[in-house]
Amino acid sequence: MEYLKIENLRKTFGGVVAVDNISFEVEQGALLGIIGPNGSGKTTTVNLITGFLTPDSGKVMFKGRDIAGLRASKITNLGIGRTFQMVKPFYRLPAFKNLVVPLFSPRVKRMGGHYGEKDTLALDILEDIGFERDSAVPYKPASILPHGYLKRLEMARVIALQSELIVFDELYSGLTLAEVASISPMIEKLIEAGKTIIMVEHRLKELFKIAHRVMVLDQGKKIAEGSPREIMKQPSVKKAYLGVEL
Amino acid sequence: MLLSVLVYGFINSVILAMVALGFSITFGISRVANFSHGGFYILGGIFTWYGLIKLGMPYFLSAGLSIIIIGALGALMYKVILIRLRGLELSEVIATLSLGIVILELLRGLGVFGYEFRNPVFMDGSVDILGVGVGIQRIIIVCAGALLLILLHFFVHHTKMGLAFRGVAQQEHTALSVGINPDLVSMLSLAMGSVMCALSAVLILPLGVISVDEGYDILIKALAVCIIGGLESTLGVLVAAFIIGYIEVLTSMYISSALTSVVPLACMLGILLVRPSGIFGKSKEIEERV
Amino acid sequence: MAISKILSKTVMLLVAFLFIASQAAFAAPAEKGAPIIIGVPSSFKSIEAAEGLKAITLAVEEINAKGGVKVGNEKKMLKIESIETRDMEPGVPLADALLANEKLILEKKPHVIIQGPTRSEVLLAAMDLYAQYKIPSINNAVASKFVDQYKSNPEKYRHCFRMFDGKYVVAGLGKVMEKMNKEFGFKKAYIVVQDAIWAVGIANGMNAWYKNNGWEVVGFDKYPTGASDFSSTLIKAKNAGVQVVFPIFDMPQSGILVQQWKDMKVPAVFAGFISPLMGSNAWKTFGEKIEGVINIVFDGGNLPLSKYPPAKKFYEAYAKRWGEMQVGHKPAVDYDGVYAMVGAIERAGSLDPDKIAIELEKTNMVGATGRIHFKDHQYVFGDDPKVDAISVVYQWKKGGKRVPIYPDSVAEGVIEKPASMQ
Amino acid sequence: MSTERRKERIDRPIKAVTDDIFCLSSIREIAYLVIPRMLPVVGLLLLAFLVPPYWRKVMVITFVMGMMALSWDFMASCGLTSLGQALFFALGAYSAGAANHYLGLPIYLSIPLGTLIGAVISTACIYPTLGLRGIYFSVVTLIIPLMLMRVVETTGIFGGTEGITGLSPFPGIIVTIALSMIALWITFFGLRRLIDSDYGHIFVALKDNDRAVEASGLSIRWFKVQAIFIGSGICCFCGAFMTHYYMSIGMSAFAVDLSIFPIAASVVGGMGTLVGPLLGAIILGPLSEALRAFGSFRVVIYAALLGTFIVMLPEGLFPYLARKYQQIERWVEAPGGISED
Repeated sequence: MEYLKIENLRKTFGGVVAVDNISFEVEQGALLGIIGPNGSGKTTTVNLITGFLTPDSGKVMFKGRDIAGLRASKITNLGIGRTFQMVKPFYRLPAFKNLVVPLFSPRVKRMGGHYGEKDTLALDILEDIGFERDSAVPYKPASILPHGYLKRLEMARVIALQSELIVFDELYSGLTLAEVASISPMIEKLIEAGKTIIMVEHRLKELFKIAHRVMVLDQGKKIAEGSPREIMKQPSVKKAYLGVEL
Repeated sequence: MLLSVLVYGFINSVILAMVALGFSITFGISRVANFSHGGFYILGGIFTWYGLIKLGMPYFLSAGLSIIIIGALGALMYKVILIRLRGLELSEVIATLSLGIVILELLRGLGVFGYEFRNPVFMDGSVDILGVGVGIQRIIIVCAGALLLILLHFFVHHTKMGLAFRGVAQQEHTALSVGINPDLVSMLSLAMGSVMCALSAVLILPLGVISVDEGYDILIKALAVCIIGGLESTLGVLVAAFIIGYIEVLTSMYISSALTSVVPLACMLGILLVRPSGIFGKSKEIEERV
Repeated sequence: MAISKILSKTVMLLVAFLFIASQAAFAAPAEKGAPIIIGVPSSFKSIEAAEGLKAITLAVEEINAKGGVKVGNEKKMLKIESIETRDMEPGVPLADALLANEKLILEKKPHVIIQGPTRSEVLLAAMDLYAQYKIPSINNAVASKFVDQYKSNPEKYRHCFRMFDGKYVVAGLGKVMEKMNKEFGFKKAYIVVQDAIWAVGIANGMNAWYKNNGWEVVGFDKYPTGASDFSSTLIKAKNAGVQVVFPIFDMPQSGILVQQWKDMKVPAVFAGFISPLMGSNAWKTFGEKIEGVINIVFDGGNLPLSKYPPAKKFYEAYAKRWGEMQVGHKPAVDYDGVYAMVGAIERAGSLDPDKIAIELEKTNMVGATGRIHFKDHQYVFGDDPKVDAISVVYQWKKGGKRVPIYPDSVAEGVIEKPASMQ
Repeated sequence: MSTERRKERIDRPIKAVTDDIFCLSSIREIAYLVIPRMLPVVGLLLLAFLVPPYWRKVMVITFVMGMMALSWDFMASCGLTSLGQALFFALGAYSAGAANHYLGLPIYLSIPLGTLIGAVISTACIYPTLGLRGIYFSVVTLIIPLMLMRVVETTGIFGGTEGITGLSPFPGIIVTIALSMIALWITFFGLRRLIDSDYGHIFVALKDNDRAVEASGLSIRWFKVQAIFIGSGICCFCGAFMTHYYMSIGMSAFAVDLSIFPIAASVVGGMGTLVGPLLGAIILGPLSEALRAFGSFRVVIYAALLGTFIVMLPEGLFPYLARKYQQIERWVEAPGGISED
């Protein structure tokens, strides 16, 4: 039984085919990178998998069950967590209270393993992810936190949810090199802990360092898949990215 | 019977479409939901009435002037009030709604009630269409409605101004970067919506009377049509107007005239349950920007 | 920036001022002494209520000009305190209209109330209020339920009186239908009414009347207040070959019904109640389109009846003071109401509400509407102004004349078929 | 640019580090904190019982409207900006009225039952529109009560246009005013506690970012249903209360005025603060009473006030006053000038 298997996924928006019959598989514990130029359907694919969009046709098999078309919250509770490209914190709540919301989810209740006050727990998670516990940062409203922290907050949410399959949607965008360098080890740590990860990314250099496999999308179609090394050599990838054949 | 349903349903639908068009155009371009629509509508009617009856102006002059005044009022409303609230949807709604109430209740307070507030029809008499007697005013409305739609289509698709309008409607920031002033376009869109509103008032009000309560009714009707059709889609408004228009006439003819206003609203709820964004609206459900 | 600061300060000041003003209103002085206060709580944004108030004012001015009201040994002047209840406007909660009534009662301390709320449901709720504060009142909402509510507890509601009842419309128009049946052989009718409690009540009464008298009622359509397209009714009426359309409307839009009637060339007589066609101005507004329409004036005094001088006298006095009357109900009965109330006060010799109520029940006087006397706290309407109060049915005829055709005691002409039927 | 002046705002020294921590060292400073919190409670208590009888009635209505405003503000801070609070009010009123009239339940049962049934029906009525957001939701909520009003009018259920009269009254004005005041304070403090609880944070999150709530494994539809149940329940209580207060129920319970008032109170007082709507209601209630003499112009003044506030002082009175109270403002020289926005 495959862990995650996507079959002939298709989604159109008023005549524009955003995702065109994409199929791929992800093994448990693997890190799949999805790359492609702007408008190639990466984020749509993520939305289709995580239930934020309903596919026109096709299947999303997760642990042998077709989850295509289920509500996003339901899919989240099945163990697929995601982050957003545009950060989506709860601006009016303090940073640590942002994590209280996922801690209310049925999944966390069912999984158990978390004891004690939600606040303490939230602070623990934030500390792990790089919020200095003794500073005022975790207590500040999310509206005044800098971008880097908000990205971490996104990550913290999927950690709080104890998701087993995590989909990062352009996690690295807008981050400095130093910030990327501090986040990458955390992703490796997640892999070590047995999580499966799908990363949609533009920053190829950083992605290729940690990805096991990479899939390339162009205009809604899958044009290549393979190990990072193979992908780098593919001429069609270069064409898709740079618009010239080399 | 069936023929009369056909004819009167058509007229009813055109009237609804004209009432709703002003609202939908403004919203489609500038995302401003002009809740003072009903107020403008009645104000347009009362200005025409005042010029015609009290000042003794010719009909077309008084009507033309009131349309211009209402258009200017729409622009002024943007310039003075809405420009401070851009992007705050709720505040825009509250501001325009309260302006509409101010206009309507002020008219009521100044004595706009009773039976004398009535614009005469353009042309008296009636003709037979498919064997059904129809007043000439209604036929004028249908013709004017069709003409208006054609002009509107031409304006939006074949003029520079229309291009700018579509640009702002699609992506305000991009439009800004290619030298379109979104504030100006928004202001013009409000003026245009208001002109449309006053125009429909001038055309339609001779069929009824100018009363303050009519103003609230018109707002509700316009909203219902726009919601069913999808707020920003002109085609949607047209289709929705025909759906509601015919449902109203059918209800009144075959079920009960008392239910004429309930059934369309119930339809609206039903449609929303199936298609939350209206028939032609872009999906407003939870989803990412593609 | 600076301007908005100043503006926001201005707003603050305004709020503060209004707040203080509102607080100052706590200490509304309750004037004691001289005049008898007549309370008029009504929704004056309905033209009937507004003209009713004018008629009340007229009566008060007449009485004051003659030196006022004799209460015991004292002559007292009359004073009107009106309050806008807004109850005719949609969007106004019942509670608000009641609060306005209560404010009038508590702050202006009226001795009596004339006209009262416009909407029937407000009157029904306000009756409790008038009973609680013991204020003799003669009200003018048309719904038939008044009598039921009064009878449910005559002791409690002993201060509440009412002028016109919708059932008299059925009685009056029934006679007119009978005439038309006899003269033209009409027996097919179509009922179309405004969806309001009083109108539907009258229509139901008329429906029963038709059934009992062997007429065929082809259709019964209710239109929500504010409707402005009546084509479906007219088409159905035309197809069924209806001879009489019976409308009951008091909304301004109902004038369109007649307009469409002409446009669609429906060969039927309009006989009923359409308020926009009531006044003398209607001919100016609608022109010849309304020729042949038969309309009922609820209170006979609102027409210048040449065969009943008091009505003509009132009509002309009103026209002199306020201009031509434009409505068919309220002014005349309100005018009579003031005189009935004043008579009761004079007979009672005091302002004690219980005594006034007892005397009011015994009222028997000549008024603009006919002879005013009460049964079940309700004016009695009949056929002869010398015996009871009357409603008058008239027909619009060529040249914009309103010719009374019923009751016979005041009729000045006969029913004619409209042009579309000839 | 030469030297210009700029306005400097400094927190009063009593406030330290965060919003919640203060350094108190004298009675004066304790009073500084306590008085503004005690003033409304004590003030209203005194006002309610000292004013002349007619104004007591006004107070009752003000309190009820205060609850309506609180409910609106709560729903608005969950991202559900309704333009139709009258719907909830009317459903509560009709439920209680029906329970009292048809089932003959006594007043102490009909009000709670009416509240509960009303809230359930309200939630069911709003459920189809939950897929809508922002203005779409507002527009539909504006229309639903008008539609139901017409349904009652045409079908004649629950007395149709006449309504139901002769419902059981409250024992007396003192009981009524006490009850309404207690209910108001319970609503106010209850909602405030709710919003500050972890559970309440989900409602805050709902407005800030509903997609992220979905991505947190919580169904936004389910939580919106809960928010509407709570919000409409409060309005239903108001409706049930007023029904018995006026001993009658009619179509006018759906009136638009009832939808506008809570919004006006919230806008004037300050949206999203809970204290604001309360303040707004306490100002607007008596004010609209004082304006009664203006007849139709009352509504004009009212709407104009609403519009003026939303444009000129969008934050509302309460945040404005709170800032004035908590901060020292002074003009300081700004060498080199400052740029005006």
